[in-house]
Amino acid sequence: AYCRDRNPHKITYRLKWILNTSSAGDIYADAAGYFAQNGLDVQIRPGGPERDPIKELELGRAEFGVASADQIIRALSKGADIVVVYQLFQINPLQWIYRPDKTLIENPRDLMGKTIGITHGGIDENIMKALLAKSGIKLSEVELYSVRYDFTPFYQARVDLWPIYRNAQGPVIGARLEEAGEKIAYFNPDKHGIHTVANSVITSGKILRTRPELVDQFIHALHRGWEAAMEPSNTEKTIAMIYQADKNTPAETIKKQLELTRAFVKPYAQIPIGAIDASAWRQTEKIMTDQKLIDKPVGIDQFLRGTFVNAKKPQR
Amino acid sequence: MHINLNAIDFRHGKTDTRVFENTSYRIDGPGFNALFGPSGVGKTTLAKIIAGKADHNSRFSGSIDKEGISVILYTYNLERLPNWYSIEEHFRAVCPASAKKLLNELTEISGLKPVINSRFSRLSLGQQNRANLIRYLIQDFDVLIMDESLANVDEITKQKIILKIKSAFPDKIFLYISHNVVEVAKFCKEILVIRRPERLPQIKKVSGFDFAGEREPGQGRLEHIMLEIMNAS
Amino acid sequence: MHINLNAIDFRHGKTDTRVFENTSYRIDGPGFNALFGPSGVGKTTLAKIIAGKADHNSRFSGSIDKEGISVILYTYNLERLPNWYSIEEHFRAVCPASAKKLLNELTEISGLKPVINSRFSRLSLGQQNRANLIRYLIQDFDVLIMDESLANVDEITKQKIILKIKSAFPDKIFLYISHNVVEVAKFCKEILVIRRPERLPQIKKVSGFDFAGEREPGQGRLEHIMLEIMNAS
Amino acid sequence: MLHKRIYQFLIIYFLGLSALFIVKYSLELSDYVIPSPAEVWSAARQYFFSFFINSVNTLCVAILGHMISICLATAVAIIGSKTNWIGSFIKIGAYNIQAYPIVAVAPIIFILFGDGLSSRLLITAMICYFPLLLSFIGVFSEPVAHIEHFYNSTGQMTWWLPIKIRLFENISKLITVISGSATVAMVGTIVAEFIAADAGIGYRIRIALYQSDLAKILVALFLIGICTSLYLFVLEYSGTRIKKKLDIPAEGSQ
Amino acid sequence: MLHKRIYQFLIIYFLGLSALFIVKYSLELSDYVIPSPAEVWSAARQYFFSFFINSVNTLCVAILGHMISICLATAVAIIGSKTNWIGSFIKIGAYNIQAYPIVAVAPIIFILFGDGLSSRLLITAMICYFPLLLSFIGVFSEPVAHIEHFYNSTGQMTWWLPIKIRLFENISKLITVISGSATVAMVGTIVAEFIAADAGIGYRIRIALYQSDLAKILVALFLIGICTSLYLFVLEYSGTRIKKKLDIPAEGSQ
Ligand SMILES: Nc1ncnc2c1ncn2[C@@H]1O[C@H](COP(=O)(O)OP(=O)(O)OP(=O)(O)O)[C@@H](O)[C@H]1O
Ligand SMILES: Nc1ncnc2c1ncn2[C@@H]1O[C@H](COP(=O)(O)OP(=O)(O)OP(=O)(O)O)[C@@H](O)[C@H]1O
Ligand SMILES: [Mg+2]
Ligand SMILES: [Mg+2]
Repeated sequence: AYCRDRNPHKITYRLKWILNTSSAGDIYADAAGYFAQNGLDVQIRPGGPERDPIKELELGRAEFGVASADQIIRALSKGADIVVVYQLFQINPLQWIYRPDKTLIENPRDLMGKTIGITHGGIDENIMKALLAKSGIKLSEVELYSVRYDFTPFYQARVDLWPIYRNAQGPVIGARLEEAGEKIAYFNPDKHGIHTVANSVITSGKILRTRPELVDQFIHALHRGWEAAMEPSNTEKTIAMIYQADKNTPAETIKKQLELTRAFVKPYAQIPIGAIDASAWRQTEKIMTDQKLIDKPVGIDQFLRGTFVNAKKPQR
Repeated sequence: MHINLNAIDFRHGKTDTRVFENTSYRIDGPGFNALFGPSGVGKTTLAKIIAGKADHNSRFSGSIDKEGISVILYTYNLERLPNWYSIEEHFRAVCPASAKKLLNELTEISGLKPVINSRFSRLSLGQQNRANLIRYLIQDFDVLIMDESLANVDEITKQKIILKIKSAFPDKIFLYISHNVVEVAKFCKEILVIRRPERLPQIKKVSGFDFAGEREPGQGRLEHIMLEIMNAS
Repeated sequence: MHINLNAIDFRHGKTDTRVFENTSYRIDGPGFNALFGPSGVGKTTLAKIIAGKADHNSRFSGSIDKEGISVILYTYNLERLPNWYSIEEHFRAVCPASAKKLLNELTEISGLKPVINSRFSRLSLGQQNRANLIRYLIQDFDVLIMDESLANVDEITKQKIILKIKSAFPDKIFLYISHNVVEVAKFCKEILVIRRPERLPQIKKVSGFDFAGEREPGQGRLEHIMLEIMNAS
Repeated sequence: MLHKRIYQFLIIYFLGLSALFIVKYSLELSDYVIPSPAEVWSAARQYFFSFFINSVNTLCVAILGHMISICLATAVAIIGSKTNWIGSFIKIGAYNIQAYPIVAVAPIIFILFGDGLSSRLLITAMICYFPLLLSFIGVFSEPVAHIEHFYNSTGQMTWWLPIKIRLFENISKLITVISGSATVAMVGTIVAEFIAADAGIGYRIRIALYQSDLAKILVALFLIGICTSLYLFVLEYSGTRIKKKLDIPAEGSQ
Repeated sequence: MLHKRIYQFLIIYFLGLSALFIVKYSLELSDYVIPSPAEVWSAARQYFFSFFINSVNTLCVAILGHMISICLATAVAIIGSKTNWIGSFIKIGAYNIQAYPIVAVAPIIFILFGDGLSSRLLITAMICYFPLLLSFIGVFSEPVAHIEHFYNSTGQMTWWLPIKIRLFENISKLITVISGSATVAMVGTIVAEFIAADAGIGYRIRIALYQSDLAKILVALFLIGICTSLYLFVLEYSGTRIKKKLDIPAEGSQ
């Protein structure tokens, strides 16, 4: 364990993925000193598939973490003691990129006969399967293609649709294709009634019970960070902070990513950033139950403990 | 003190020819004895049988009784000393305290003094032979079998070494394997002439001159022994 | 046909002692000659110098002229034949067509016939020596240096082989390295006795009996040669 | 022999498993972090058969990849052991390519070879051949003076002969290395499947990993272990037979 | 020597790069499949320095991991080369663990060791030690009859002596293997960084891969190659020095 005995406010915040624009608010809160102002010494650490924030929480190596809804629900089904305290994306940024001049997709029925990239075992597989089921397309009527680290099969047009994170990878991959004069478009399952949740902030039930003030302070600072980062007038400042944390991405790209991120984090003026969309959580849970990823529903509502749970979402 | 070979039968692995067939022999009391016979007849094989080092795959029957003998060492001329020490360091590493003086004398007599600080791989063949033999001589043993251990050493040095061995170890058994009939006839007490399995007995005994440094054998005496050996083999 | 050593100076790598110092010698015409001298004196070293196989790290000066000689082979008793063939297959693999008959005779004389189908690692030491020597003899050469090549072979077989060599190769030069003074005196035409660098000349020549199978040397004659060799070395 | 191998593997596997459970219960970790024995057992019952089929599939590719690796390593080592410029160039080339992580060169491989069996085999071979190469270069670069002398002196040395001599001289080392590298072939195949394939046990592990399903991974590791032990045994057994056939003295270097 | 190594690496790298461009232009692949030379050049100019720092960081971890691997391999090989039950058990244990892909055991490693330097080193060592182990077991299992005979006969054989004898007898093979395995240490570190770290060139490759940026990967590969060549050279040079010091005859086995 870290030097928690010495300083109770020294905490670790484990991200789901590397530091990039998807954690704009986290970076902002840190760089702008919001954590420090709340008396917290937060260490933000990048994650990856092998470094699961939920496990880190349980092992006491982190106090807060970012995980995707499917990870969280799966962990809950196995008795992990975690609660959701903040939802980073209101709309799941997971989309499928395609070439509209070769593959025209206006509604899900157009997916029939297409080759669709999915990550076997990833949430995108479940989302796509749910969408196909919802649209009455049998699995045998599409070609599912197992996606791996590199995009070559899509580049070489052997696969028609390829899953990407719209806000993070979109501007990079898209730009690359557009540079070469290709037309691109994105297929968004959310538009077709599959509302799922992506990244959310979690902590352990034990921390919430024993140190609620810590959770408050942390979420408060984090929320300030996200609000500031999403504020259009702060764009330049935010970009600079992200670039400081992630020198691998040029500032212009970050700028594009930030705009897109804003559209996923705060799509509606009346819904606060970080609001927990309980219905999307339920739908995610249902998809996972239907596809036998979990034995039985976990009763997700009881684990949603954010400040803005169930904030009303406008009808689209 | 004796070694008794009883009805030894021996075939090497993968072969069907018997090297020994119902062979018996008794080596009695201490002394510098020779194993003699044409190349390929089975000297090395017999030596290994006596030392209990015969190949695992070989087929062996018969028995060996020993009395008053606990340690039998077998040394051969292809052995090497590891290269991490000089010869002197090697000697020191394997020399029991009681043999220090002996070691000194042996090094002196064998003419290894000038190269005592060299590594083994930098010695001439005969120097390698001698270095190897010496480290065996300073061990504790009752029987030492020397399989061509001095085959690559010049005759003058060889004689010095053999005489030293004979005087230093009057109560041990040596089995000296060599192809030099003069030398065998002159220095050995008993010569075990080994013959092809067709000829019985397979080991025939010839008494040697057993020269110990005092009285050089007369030419006639030596020739007689050599003739006997030749006839036997 | 001659080999001329001119003012040879030689030190092994990492050592400062000269093995040869301003040494000259001339080997003239064909014949079965010996390199003789106490162990460690430099026979192997000289042989390798003549064969052009001296160690890279050694320091060497002087020159060697040759006339009528193009191929010098050097063979020594530690050489091994690869284990993938039997001895016979090995012989066949390296035997030029013209040497087939010779090969047959050599195999016969050397007594290797019974083990001709064995692998090298299954031979006795003397058998290994002979197998190795034979494959050299069937090669094309002008000079063959045999460094203790027959050291582990019995005297009877050795004599047969040497006599065969002498009759089969009357116009080649052999340099035979051995520690057996009787043998050297009896079979060799010229004995190059090598001595420590302190003694000059470092190579002294003694004429041997050069026995070729016809007329056995008388005891006196042989002893005289042996005495000369002993005095020289 | 075989049952001994399997037996030893089982001991190791269950020791590891027990250690994991001890960690779980002493730190009071949830089933998500480390699955409970019951969950592992049920995963085993549920997936054993299909994972087994997958493992056998992987094993087949591994065997093929292993053969390719051996050929590749032999070829590169033979050239690389020559002391000329080309030899040292090839050696450095082989070494440098090895220093690149497969994940980094995988895109290039896919561009060049598509994503069928050939890419999978290539990745397997690339991972597996290097340990072999190292030993082979070590063996092939070291002259066996007492044997090679004859061929060098008499001008009968061919390009190939020193290789053959050194190979024979070190056959038991090489057999040890080759049979041991079976496990590398296995792991290479799994990695290849992990990156590239949609079949084989590596692919199943990847899915389990995305789903944080350690229970499935443990079942997969069990089957991988069994398959590896099996293949290892077959190779070691063949090695012993070959040594006998080639009449390699049991005692070692003669 | 050093400049020769670097020189050879450059040739190889630029040959590879040219091949890639030839594929690109002959198949008319667009810049997103294989980047254009201009793009690679601009990536090089932009990232060379920061990637260089990262590569040096990686190299340092690789060197540390390599040392650990050598120790680990030596220890396991010494035990594994003994012919008793424990020896064969340890050997099988080592082999079986090796058969598990790092990615599959990584979650367990992270559970047990957290994600500091220790996990990174452990993964590096696990990847790197096995090729060493194979050669070491090969060497340590094979008796050197002509040397060991004396110690066996006279009862002076200790547990350690045969190891020492076989080590000395095969020192040049072992040096070849150890210096060659430097590249495996490098790749092991990169893989460890790929899965675990937030520093080092492996981490940069992972990001580049995520962004599908082959140009950056090519720059990274260049720097990895340079670092590897450097380390390789240092090891080979030390190896030559050691051999000289130990007075290993150049001719080979005497
Ligand atoms: N490992 C083996 N496998 C099969 N046959 C063998 C083996 N070792 C030796 N032989 C054969 O056994 C016989 C006796 O061999 P041995 O080595 O005992 O002879 P030796 O009398 O010592 O001969 P030398 O004087 O040449 O050393 C020989 O004919 C030899 O070919
Ligand atoms: N590689 C070497 N490095 C250093 N010194 C060596 C080396 N080889 C031999 N010597 C030394 O050089 C001298 C001559 O050795 P050489 O092998 O020529 O002797 P030799 O006359 O053949 O002896 P032997 O009859 O014992 O074979 C010896 O004193 C020996 O110690
Ligand atoms: Mg013998
Ligand atoms: Mg010599």
